[in-house]
Amino acid sequence: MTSLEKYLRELRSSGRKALVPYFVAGVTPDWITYIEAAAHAGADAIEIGIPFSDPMMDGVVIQEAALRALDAGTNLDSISADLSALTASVPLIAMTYYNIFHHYGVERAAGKLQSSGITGAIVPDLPLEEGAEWFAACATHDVASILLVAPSTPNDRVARITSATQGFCYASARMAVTGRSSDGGEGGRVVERIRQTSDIPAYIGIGITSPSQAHDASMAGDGVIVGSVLVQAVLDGASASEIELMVRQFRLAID
Amino acid sequence: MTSLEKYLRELRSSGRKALVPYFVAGVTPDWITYIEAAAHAGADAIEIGIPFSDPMMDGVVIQEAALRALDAGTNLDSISADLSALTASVPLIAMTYYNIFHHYGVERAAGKLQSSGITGAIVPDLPLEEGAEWFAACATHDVASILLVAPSTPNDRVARITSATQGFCYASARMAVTGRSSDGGEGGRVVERIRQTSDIPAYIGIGITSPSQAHDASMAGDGVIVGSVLVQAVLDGASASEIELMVRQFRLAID
Amino acid sequence: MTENEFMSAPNELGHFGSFGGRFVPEALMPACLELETAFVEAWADPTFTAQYQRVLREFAGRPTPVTPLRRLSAQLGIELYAKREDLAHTGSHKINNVIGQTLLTKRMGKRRVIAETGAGQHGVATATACAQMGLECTVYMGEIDTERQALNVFRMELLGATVVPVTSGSRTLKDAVNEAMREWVTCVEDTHYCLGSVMGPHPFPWMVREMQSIIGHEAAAQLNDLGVTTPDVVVACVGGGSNAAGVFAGFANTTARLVGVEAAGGSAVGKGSPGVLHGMRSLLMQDEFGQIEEAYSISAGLDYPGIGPEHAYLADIGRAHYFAISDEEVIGALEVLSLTEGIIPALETAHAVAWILKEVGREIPLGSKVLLNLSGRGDKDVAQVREMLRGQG
Amino acid sequence: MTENEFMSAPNELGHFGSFGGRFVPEALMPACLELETAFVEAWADPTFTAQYQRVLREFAGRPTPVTPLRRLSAQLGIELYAKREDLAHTGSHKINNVIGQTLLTKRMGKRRVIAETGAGQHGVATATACAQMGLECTVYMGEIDTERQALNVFRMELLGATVVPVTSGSRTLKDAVNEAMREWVTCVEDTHYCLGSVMGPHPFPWMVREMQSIIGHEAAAQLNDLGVTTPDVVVACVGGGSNAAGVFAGFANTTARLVGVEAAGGSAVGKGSPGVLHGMRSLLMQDEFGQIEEAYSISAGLDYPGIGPEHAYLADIGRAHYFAISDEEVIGALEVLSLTEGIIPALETAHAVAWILKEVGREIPLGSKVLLNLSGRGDKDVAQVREMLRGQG
Ligand SMILES: Cc1ncc(COP(=O)(O)O)c(C=O)c1O
Ligand SMILES: Cc1ncc(COP(=O)(O)O)c(C=O)c1O
Repeated sequence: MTSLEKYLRELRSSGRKALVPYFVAGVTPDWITYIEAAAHAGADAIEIGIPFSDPMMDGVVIQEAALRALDAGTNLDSISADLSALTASVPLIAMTYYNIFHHYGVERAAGKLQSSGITGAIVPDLPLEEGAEWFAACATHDVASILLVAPSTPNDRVARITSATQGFCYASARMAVTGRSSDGGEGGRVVERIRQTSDIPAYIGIGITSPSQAHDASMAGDGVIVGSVLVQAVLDGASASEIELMVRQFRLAID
Repeated sequence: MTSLEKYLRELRSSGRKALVPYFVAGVTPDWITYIEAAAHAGADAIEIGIPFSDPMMDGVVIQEAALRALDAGTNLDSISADLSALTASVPLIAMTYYNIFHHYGVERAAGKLQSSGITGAIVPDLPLEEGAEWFAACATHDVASILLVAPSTPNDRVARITSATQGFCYASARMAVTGRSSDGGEGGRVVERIRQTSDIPAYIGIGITSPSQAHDASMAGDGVIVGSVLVQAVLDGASASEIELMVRQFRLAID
Repeated sequence: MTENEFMSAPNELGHFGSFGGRFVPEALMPACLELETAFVEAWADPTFTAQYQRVLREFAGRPTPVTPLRRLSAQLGIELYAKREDLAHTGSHKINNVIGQTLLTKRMGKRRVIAETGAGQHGVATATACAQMGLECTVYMGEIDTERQALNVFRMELLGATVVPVTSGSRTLKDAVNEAMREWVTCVEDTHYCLGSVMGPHPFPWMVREMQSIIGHEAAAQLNDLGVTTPDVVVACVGGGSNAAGVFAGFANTTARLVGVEAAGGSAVGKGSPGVLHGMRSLLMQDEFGQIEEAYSISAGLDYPGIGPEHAYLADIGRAHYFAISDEEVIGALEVLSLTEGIIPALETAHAVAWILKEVGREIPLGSKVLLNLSGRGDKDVAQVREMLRGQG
Repeated sequence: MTENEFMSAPNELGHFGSFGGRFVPEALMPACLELETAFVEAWADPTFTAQYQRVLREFAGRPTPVTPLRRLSAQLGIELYAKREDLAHTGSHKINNVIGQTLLTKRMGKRRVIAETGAGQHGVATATACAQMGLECTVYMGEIDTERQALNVFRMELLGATVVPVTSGSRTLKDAVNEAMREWVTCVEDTHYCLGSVMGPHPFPWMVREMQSIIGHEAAAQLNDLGVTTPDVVVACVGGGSNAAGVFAGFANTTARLVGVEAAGGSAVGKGSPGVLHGMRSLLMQDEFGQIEEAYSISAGLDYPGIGPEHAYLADIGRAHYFAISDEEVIGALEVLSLTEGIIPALETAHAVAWILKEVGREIPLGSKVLLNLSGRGDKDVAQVREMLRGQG
């Protein structure tokens, strides 16, 4: 069991719902301050988006942030360098598209994550069937490979995914890319189907944009992932303390 | 034998080469004065172009004149009316395209020519094969139907054309539409071929633009037809006396 | 080349009834006679017709299919089929005629071709065939049309043709024909005039019809394969009338009703009277003194004040019927065919479509089997249609 | 659908050697699996393949001919043949694939189709097939492309499609694919994503190749009829690689040399390295950190930074060879083919022509029998070429 999973299982045992905010690395020169702020506000783990030119699973908000980060010259090496200045001690999870790791070299990339203090990775365009190499590299470097289950995933696949995912299982709340949201989504039903196959912690994400949505999701799952709404605030020029306030509101809603 | 042919044969017998200037009817309000002027200057017959919208055998100069005449409302009736004011006594020959007569009604059209004092007609797009109706109407009204022979006409056709043409036979000096000219053309050879089949007077036309060309042509044929160069002068605003001067130069050249 | 009761050869003067003939300057008469002889010989020569058919197959994409227009049929309550000349190389039926005439040009030992064009379809087709066969090519095009259809001018130039803007008269198609005839006089020796429709002096109306009759003969066989022995109605648009003549030729001696659809602004049958122009006696739009009127149509290819003499004859004897469609009706028809069948027709063709849409339940009884000759594709017209729809909306 | 040694089916993961696969978000995985099953069943069902072939024949004008390019052959000293996809309905090979996929859409009981498009060729083809079959259609197109290709946008709209300008990223083809994938996630239930080339996640590269292989199979038989048992070289341009894959499929297990010609500015084989994009592992143009680079080519259809995975594999094992042609070489080739053969090719196709012109006597020995896949017609490009030639003076 990876360190991340151990940590998150203990968190669940303690009765605490996990809050996982998401930020795009490099979106501003001082993006690290958002990570610090979120940690301060009670985040249990933080997703760090590594920008990719073609973010197929992301909506306009995260696309825009990724573009800004890329324009600023962000890459795996620069992110690693930036992270060395991080003081908060919170589990970090990388989120990006497979080509970033593939091109960097999977072994080298997993090592880089580890040396940067990142203990988990979400690669939405890398399905179970194609992941063997990456999963092996992650295993070597104590990086949890976190897989997603979608509302459309049939039951037999859910079982295979939950038996392979590490850290937690990402329950996609809706058939959509990041950032879209109006209703509560189907996260609860996805979590139920995950639980029928495994006792891995199940976190709900995709389209959770308000504290009340987060509250509902936390009733169903073991944790919630909150991305676009924070990234939008960053794009709009929010200060680190404003971000801290936002994260704190989500914290309150799920406690 | 039509009156026109009788007249032209007598002219030839008298040893005089025929000069046949061409003008577009209606090109100016006082176009009749050009006819008078040409008659004064020694024209033996005058071709009167009845303007047609699509003058397939005419070059740019005569096209332009026809267009002006049409814009001014010229038609067979108006021409006839204008001609009633003519004082000069010179044979008149209509030159136009078949649709003008066809649409007017061939019988009615030939009658109109006759009543206008016109005794010959050249219809370049009406070949031997299609002319029966028109030729018959002309015969009724003592209008000579004048046919053309082209450099390309084969000998057997020349024979058929010369046996049908009345008044004179029009020897086309070149394979071209009216108005074009640089060399002397092939008029002489065409006349020779006409003479091998008939003793009808043979006049050379198409592209005769200078007195010296007219002189050469008159050496070969029994007469010359001069069109575009006069029409151009009219378009350029020449006065009747200027036209008279021009025609006189042609007269001198062929005498 | 079977002997038909209807649409057989004209008489030796090129007459279809009282229409047709050869009203050309004497200078062109030998060329017309030479052409007639050459055509008659070639058309009877299996080597020539095989070559013609081979080039059409290998180069031009024949046979073009007959497409059952199933969705539109269901909507209209008829059985509608389209003969797809839009799929022929260069985008319309024009190529059939042009390939026949350029092959004939080579057979006659001439090295050069001239042609007239309106919108440029026939010009592009001629330039295309000349490029393929290595013939020199000059195309006469009204100056106004060269401006309106600048891209087609460029297309012809890419294909190696010289495009000469005609500045006389109305500077459109009618004048381009005049000019091509004038020029032909000067170069008949080594140059063939490749006329673009079933018009002009004999043998053109007959020859072009024969060279287009492959449309009708193919369609008849293809309909038969689709279970339609004889269609009830055969419909084609009519400018000069070559696509109509071509498709009619396959059905002239059946019970099929033959319908030609003219543009209201170029309706020689509807508004014309007998007259002589461009070497033929036919129906023409003309004023009280026999001056030829300007045609006006939304579709450049129907923008002609006359009609081929054989059509005048077929109208006269009642074997074919001609109707006119106004510009306003055309755009809607183009939209309907595009939307329901995935085929954007040429504006010319859209006249025939419009007539069908309008006449189902009237001239076309419900349940009829109808063959539409889809004479060309609309790509050339899309910019124009866009402007017009913008103007409306 | 015979089993070939080369160009047989990929393995169950959709791998061609180390390329291909199915790199999609979990949400799309079931749709890809469903599509694979549906395709495998349909493709083995004679009723389906007969229907596919019937629509291609009746509606799209297949078979397209093979044209011997006699004049150019004589000039070059080779035997050159062209497979005429330019004569297919909508003007390129794109229709073959689209008809297969839209029929499959109906068979899967879906009512709607989405597609990406660059210049608009695949979009127009998709809109066309949807109109013909009565399917709803939405096309994603980079905002910049909607401006550059406004007429194609209008064409799609005439055909009833909704065109959505994509404003993300570089606002061109690559982003249109991203956006179509994003949208597909939200509507997989009732919507099929009709990908336009042999790219994307399994089964697309395989399925599209199969649906384009009719090109190669027809061509092989037609060449045989022309006395060419096996060509020495088969040449096609490569954007995603669908027309190349289609024609290669007919010759993969012969001695023919297979040549794909990329645009120098979109040369995934020449300048790319293995990577993962748009659901596939293939060769991609990317920077040192794996960010995908913008392609740039004079021809919108080759303006793609990747290549289909099967091509990456064929390059890898040396069964096919890929070369790049610069923008400058393309215009000249377009002019040569237009002038000598009367066929104005698409700018995409002109890359393949340019390679032939350049390599005769080098990569192509004199006397070789060469098959050019003439993937599309140049009408769509004529305005652009005109501007460029004017720019040159
Ligand atoms: C597509 C199409 N249809 C019809 C016509 C009209 O010609 P015709 O009446 O000779 O068939 C044209 C002429 O350009 C055309 O392009
Ligand atoms: C005519 C033509 N050829 C080639 C291509 C490139 O696509 P592919 O490589 O999939 O054949 C396109 C794409 O739009 C095209 O329009």
